[in-house]
Amino acid sequence: MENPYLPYPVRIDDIEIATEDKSLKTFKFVFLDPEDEKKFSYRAGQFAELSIPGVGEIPIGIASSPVEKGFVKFTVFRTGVVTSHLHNMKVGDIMGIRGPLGNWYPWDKLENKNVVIIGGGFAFTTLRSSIIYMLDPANRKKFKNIDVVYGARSPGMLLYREELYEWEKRDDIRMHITVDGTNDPTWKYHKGFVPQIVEQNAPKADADTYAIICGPPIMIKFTQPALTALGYKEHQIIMSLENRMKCGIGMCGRCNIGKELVCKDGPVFTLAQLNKTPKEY
Amino acid sequence: MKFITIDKKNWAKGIEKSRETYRLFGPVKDKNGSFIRDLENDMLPDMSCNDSVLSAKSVLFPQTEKILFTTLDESQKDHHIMKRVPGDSAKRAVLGIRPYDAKAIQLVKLNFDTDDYRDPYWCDAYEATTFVGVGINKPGPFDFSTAAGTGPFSETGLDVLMADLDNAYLAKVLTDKGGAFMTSCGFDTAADEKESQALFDILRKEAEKNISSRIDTDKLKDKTVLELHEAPFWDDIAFSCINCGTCTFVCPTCWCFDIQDEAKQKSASRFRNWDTCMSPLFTKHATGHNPRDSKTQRVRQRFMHKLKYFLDKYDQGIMCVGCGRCVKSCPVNIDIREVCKIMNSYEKKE
Amino acid sequence: MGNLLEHMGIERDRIHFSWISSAEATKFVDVVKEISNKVRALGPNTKLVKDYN
Amino acid sequence: MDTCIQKIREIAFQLLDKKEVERVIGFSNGTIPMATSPITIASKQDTEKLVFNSTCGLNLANYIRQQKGKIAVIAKGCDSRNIVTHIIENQVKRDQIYIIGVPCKGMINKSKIKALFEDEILKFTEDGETLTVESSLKKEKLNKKDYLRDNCRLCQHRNPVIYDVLAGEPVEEQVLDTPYPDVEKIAALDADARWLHFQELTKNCIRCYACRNACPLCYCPTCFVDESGPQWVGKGQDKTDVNTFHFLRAFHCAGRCTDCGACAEACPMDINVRDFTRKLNKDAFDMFGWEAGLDQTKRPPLDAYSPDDPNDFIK
Repeated sequence: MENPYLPYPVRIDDIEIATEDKSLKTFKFVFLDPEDEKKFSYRAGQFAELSIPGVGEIPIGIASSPVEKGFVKFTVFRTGVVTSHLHNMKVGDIMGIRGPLGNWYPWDKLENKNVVIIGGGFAFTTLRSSIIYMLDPANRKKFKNIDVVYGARSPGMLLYREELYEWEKRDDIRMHITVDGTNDPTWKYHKGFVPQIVEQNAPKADADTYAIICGPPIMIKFTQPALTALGYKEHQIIMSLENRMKCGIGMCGRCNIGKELVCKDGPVFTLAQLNKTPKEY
Repeated sequence: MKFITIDKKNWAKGIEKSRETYRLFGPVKDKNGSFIRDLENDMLPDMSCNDSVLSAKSVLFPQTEKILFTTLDESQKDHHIMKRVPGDSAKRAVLGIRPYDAKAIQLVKLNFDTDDYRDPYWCDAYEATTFVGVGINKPGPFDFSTAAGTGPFSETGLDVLMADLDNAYLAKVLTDKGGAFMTSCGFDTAADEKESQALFDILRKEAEKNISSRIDTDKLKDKTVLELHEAPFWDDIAFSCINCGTCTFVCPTCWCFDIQDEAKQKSASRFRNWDTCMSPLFTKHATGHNPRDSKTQRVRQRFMHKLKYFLDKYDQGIMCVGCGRCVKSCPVNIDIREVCKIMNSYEKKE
Repeated sequence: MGNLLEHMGIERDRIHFSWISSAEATKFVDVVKEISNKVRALGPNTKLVKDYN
Repeated sequence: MDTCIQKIREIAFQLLDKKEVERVIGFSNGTIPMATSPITIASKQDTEKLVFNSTCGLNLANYIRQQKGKIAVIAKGCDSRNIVTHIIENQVKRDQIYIIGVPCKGMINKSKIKALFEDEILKFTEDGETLTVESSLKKEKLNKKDYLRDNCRLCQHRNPVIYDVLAGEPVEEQVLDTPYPDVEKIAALDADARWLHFQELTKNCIRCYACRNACPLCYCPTCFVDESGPQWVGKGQDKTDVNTFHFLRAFHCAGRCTDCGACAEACPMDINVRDFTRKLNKDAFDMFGWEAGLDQTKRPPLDAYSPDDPNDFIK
């Protein structure tokens, strides 16, 4: 078996500023060895450790989709030592990626179901991965209705804006884009916080509808009651958590919630599972 | 099953001989107690020592271990591509390891050697190591190993178990690895199997009789995680805690670690260091949010992990072998035996 | 600080404190020269240097 | 000190009974011989749990920060000096703390006693100046005076310097001609020998940070060793990193340390961390005539500028 601590070498192929305040950048990586890309076979919802030699590693959700070949993409918020260093790196620089890690959204279970995707702020990365995956011509027929509620502080803080507006034009996905507030008179989408938009626009739950949530703790906290009000049961609410991680493979011990390790048993849990664990996230 | 008698007069010579094949580790006396150390040159293990201050876990899991390295010099072809530090797969033997420390290594193995991932550093070291234990004839007052699923003459995780018979050691060879080590020492005086086993049984019973300290864990399984987690006693248990890492570092079953990078000039290395759930940094997010921000939460994590999460996850008992080191070393005398008693006997009031 | 390091066995001349205003360029040069000379005289430091392997 | 515990319990009982304080912080009996554990008590029935003897070597000033409401704390001489330091450094307000002062005749050096025995100690009792210690192999009667901790042996402030009530008669203060013999002994060595002394001292350090966490002075929200941006000190067992932690921590205590000995008491590896701090205490005394925690109105010398500073680098 291979060394799970050894990252695959990658080259930065492209860097894109993702938000107007420049606190987020999207990095496109290409594997130095094409064989490594095959080994790095992932599902939407998984994460990986971005590894900068001499600086450190950070766990980041994979923003590209399994149906996109030839590269992997990550959108990174500048906050700590490693992310700050990464933000200063240039196209062509060599670093490492370790993964894919963790579980994924339960795609088998979601087949032939309505899926409601709810995201806020920076946490839209694995949700982008999921939407691209579901909209892929080979996959779209596997799912019934797709609704997306995505909100950010302001229009310029929305991730993947071009794609959002493209999806908006399609008829096989219902987009509910929202911002907390904006002075832009031409803004034609929603204004308001995500929980409120969910309550007003998300479909009511039936046995065939599942909600996937990824966002800051405060958004998750207030979105849960909105979903419950719409009739979602705790097994129909699927959430992606983040905790401080180091190894990403369930060994270093810090990311646990009860006996579950967020890095290995998660990051995706149903509310039913989370309700049985201590809320240490 | 094979028993070998080793005259103590031949002990040193045999151990020296084994160095041709093995790198040796064992207890060495220092100013404040014994430590399991790399036995360099002609150092001999101190087999008579009381318990070592730290457990034997460091033989497989050093407090600081370099795992990967690379060069940052862009004129080099493979710059920024990390490589594994060449492993030391040479055979090694730990002499005089206590049976509960050997059992602890089996518990730690559940973490490092899983169906999904194999930690190559720990596992390679494990496979290269022969564990030569010595039974504890007179367990100390803090030893509650029998109640923690092991004991002074437990064979779990050992390749050889020796009994100290004043002038001689009686060695019970438990595995092929153990047999190979004995051969490399030239120890080959076979002892009568039936008599030897009878002697081991007597020693074990005598030793176990000496153990007066115990814990009860029978009711932990039936309680829910949340019931214990939300119980009201944690603030009182945690009050005196100063949140140092002593209990976790002296513990033979604590395996948590941190990964840190260091760079000097053009070379970069990745290390892993022991980490401790007692430190706020252990779980602090880069955003500043900390799921276990308070001392009480961290103390609760330690005991819940050892006495409940581990038990539920692996169904192999608690994550404690009853060595008593944390009881002895804790600067404020937080006693896992007391905490276990409180947890085990806790009944949620409706 | 200097006293403590000296107490630990680090040569006193390896540590220096000075109060130099941003306007005192010549003083800065003089102080740096003085320290460099002192440290050069001591030779390479072997204490508090990380083993890096 | 046997009698003072009755007094302590009475005071604590009254304070809780009259609701003058919400909690009392003191020591309770440990679960093993020679161990006591800090405890907080909110009900007057629990005051029976309080004990005070010569194994109470930790510093309770470490437990009084960020407590809600008014609390009472039991304070030896050194603890009281750290309370003073806390007041100066705005960590507590004087009127939030009810100080039950205990004149102290010194705490025992547990390692030194343990070293007398080959096996574990089973029983420890104390009667005035006599300690009775028993293992499975032997029983020793010891004179407490011979087994005091080094900092207690050299203590010149056994009586609390600040208190609301005293739980015993003041004890006679020691007057020492040479208050820093340990520092002088190291200073007499040549540079390489001093270096070796400190290398040997920290050799077994496991960086558990018990010394730092037992110290009432070490209350920084993020300690410099835990800071990651920038990272001042490596986190591994490299001896330079280990030493850097120790001498920088000591330096952060310069002019603030009361030599309470909690750091050395807490160390699971028996490292006399005081070898670092004592040098700074001596310097603070020699240069500024300063001993920490004696006066609520004066800031520590490294915290204040004085035109007659004895150091010559400001020139």
